[in-house]
Amino acid sequence: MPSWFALLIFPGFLYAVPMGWLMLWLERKILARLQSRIGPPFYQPFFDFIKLMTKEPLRRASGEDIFYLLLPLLALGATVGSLTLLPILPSSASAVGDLVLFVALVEVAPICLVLLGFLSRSIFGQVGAIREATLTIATNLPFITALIALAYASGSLRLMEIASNAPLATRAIALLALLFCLPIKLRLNPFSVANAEQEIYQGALTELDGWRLGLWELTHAVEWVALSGLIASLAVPWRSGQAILDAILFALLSLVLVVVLTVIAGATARLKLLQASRFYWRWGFGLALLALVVSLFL
Amino acid sequence: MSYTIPIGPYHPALEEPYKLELECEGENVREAHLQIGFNFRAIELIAQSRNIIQNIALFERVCGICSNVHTLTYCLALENLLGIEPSLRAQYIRVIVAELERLHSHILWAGAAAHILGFQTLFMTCFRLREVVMDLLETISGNRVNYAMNAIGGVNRDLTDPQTIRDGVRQIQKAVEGQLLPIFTNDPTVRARCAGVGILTKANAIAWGAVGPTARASGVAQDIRQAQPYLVYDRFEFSVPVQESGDVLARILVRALEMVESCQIIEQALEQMPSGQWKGQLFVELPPGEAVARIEAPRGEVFYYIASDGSEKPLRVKVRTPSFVNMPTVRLMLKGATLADAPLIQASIDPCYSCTDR
Amino acid sequence: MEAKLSFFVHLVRYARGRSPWLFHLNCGGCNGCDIEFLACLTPRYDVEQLGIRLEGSPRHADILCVSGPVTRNTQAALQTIYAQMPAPKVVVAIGSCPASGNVFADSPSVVGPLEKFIPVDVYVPGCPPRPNAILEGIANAIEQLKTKPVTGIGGKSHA
Amino acid sequence: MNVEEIRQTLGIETPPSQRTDGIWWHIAGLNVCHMAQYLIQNEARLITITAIPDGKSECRLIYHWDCQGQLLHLSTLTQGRKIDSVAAICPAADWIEREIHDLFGVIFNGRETSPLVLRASDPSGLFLANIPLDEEGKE
Repeated sequence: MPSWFALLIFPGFLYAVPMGWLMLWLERKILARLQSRIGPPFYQPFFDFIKLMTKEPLRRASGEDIFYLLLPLLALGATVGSLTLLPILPSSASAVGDLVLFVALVEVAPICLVLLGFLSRSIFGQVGAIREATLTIATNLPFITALIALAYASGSLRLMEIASNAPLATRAIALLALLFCLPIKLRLNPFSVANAEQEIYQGALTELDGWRLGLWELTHAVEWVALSGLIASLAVPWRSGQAILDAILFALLSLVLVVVLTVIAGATARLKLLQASRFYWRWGFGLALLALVVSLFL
Repeated sequence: MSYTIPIGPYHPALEEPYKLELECEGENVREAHLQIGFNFRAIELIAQSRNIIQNIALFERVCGICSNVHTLTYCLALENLLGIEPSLRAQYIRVIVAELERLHSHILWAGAAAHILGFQTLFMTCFRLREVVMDLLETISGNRVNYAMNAIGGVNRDLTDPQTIRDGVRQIQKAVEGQLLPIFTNDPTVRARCAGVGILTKANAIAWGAVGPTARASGVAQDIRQAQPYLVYDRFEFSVPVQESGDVLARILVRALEMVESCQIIEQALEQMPSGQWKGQLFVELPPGEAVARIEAPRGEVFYYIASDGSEKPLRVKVRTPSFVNMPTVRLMLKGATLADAPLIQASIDPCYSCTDR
Repeated sequence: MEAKLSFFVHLVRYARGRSPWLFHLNCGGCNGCDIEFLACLTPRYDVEQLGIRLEGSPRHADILCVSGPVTRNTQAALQTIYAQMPAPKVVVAIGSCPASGNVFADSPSVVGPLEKFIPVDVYVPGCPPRPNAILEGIANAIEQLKTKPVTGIGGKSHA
Repeated sequence: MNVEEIRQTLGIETPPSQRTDGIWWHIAGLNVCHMAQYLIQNEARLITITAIPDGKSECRLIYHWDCQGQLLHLSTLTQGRKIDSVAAICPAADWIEREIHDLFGVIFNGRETSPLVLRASDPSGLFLANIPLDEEGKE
């Protein structure tokens, strides 16, 4: 399958953007149902985006706007790029699908967010940026260790080969460790520390308005697709060989993950920065290390 | 890295304008400065230019959460000055409304605390429960927020439907014991955020004259309802929950246990309530002199002082609200806390800035 | 071209009506209105089903909900926050205080009413208004939001 | 708490008046620091201080104490609108004195009173009839 197809159609923009919106909606809807409310209609994130893009933002110091445009676009592009590496369809895996590249691309969005926070010159933006940076470091230790365990166990850095070859024990433990990392990477409870509204407003996003915020919301939607997609695509070794069937399986599995993450988020309070970091160093890293040990000795 | 972070006057964790300036070292708070006065409406000054009946409506609006305790204390102070006592039925109705208001205030506070903890589901649970109390108060008074129940020497409305109140209170007690208490005490993330955070020592609580749940969570067993019973509080059996640890969790527990006690007081009051006269009397002028009254409001002791020169307008009304004395203790609690704890700690005393500023 | 443009304008107006984000500002009120406003978000009233969200930053908001009689100490913050909101924006005055000063009208530290400082689009009277009245006020505000000029992506004018 | 004991310790000559809402006592030249020290030693809690303008130039201050459930109201007059501060002895008085300074312009000897409910630029003494706040924003 040509790479433009992966980038633009599946699992790229044409799939990722509506899917991201669907996930954002699902998150809000499930939370609402948990709280015995009705919740927003399914087209909500789309209208939010349209509205934000057409607000009249306030004027900024000249030359600054280019960063507000470039950083979210960079984050968006990198995240969609990471999505195209996922081993969803058997045919797309041969050429690309490198684990190292995936990790590099998935980290672009948090770095852009940290930069946006510092760029805002607001104290809340900066504290949010510091928190985001701290948490990115805290969570990447288990994240990368778990991926190394998978790569070692399957003897390859290619995501497709990992997906099909990783032994069951390593796969289960490593994926659990990866799942642990998702709430922090998606800034969900109990680890929504970097965007803790009641402490520092929206963190790095506090000073963004109109399209500047809209672009970032879009990036965040695609982040959901990419990160849940990583686990969804690595969870099942089996591929039917028929592109549509595999894609549907992948999409459904991703949505299940959204449900799981949202239910956890709905049943917890927000932890503190130190508590969150400690959790990741102890449990997240412990689990990832276990996966590594299992992959080494089994 | 050292910096000063301003929380407020407008901030998502604050329902009302108020400013907390935190000098931080990294995520740790080194010193906190409090600034109030954003809600200052000079209510005591306006009260001097209105007659005593108009002032009931004015004092109802000192605070929109505990509106009833203000009119109640004001009327009690006027009754002290006039040397009259309301009928027994009126006193029971006042107790029931006051305790329902305590339930409302505590549930609301639990919701606000959950909101600050980022625990949206618990926030919604609390607010759903709050609607039950609001319905009961509406059944009694016809209003959701400013009940306008108190009159000089009585109440403005009779309580005609005790069974609805009884059913509602039982439902609330069940929910508090079955949902709120377990979540607040057992949820690991809530515990992690609240235990050992924002400690106010007993010595400090006494020195700064803290009142209400804030003092009781620091081991100061002080409740006006038992120390100097007003209305008919000496006729009920209830205990005053006290915790020793002085942290946020203790303040949560004290309030949660108080809710259960309030439910029981209401049940007893409904049981004992005699029939008879409940209406207030019309007084236009006050005798010259001065009087005070104090009651145990949801947040602690409310104190009113009234001086009169014999005209229809009071010479001076002094309103001392519980938040006014509890607020300065926030500074002590904040020292050494982390930035993330700050909103929770300031909320843990259940601050009311419209009360503090007046 | 004309038809495309009109479709775009319709879409934007529709999206605005479906996604109004609120910012709440207490200008020295007594909490009564503020808590009733908060009650609108909660299970019995649940404004989120209309796409409404309460935002922590005025920069993200479309509708400014003001309660309280505007005291001297909050007046400056009120004007700053109004200026921080990106257009199109509407203002809802919740309760009697921002409309008239209510019982605080003759206080020396109250400088209201609100319309002295910022334009008010919708008044919700009551002391405090019930949540359903507040909801009706917000619904009115949404209708006004829809009629404001439509601009293109990045705020360039189209109409 | 024994009224007679307070009377002897503080060296007061006038008798108190006992009413349902506590013991009321007006003492012309009360040594407030002495009073605060003594009452706090005896585990009394300062509820608040009420200020009432007395004539054109003075203020009457009533110190409301809770002595183990019993209310005690000790009032005294300022001298030249000045009185000793008790905030150093009784931290609870800190905000109370600041507020009285804002509203009645009473000066508390021995402490700084930064504005509490007014702004730093406002004149103190809002309650003293017709001291206008600045009119900015009123136009």
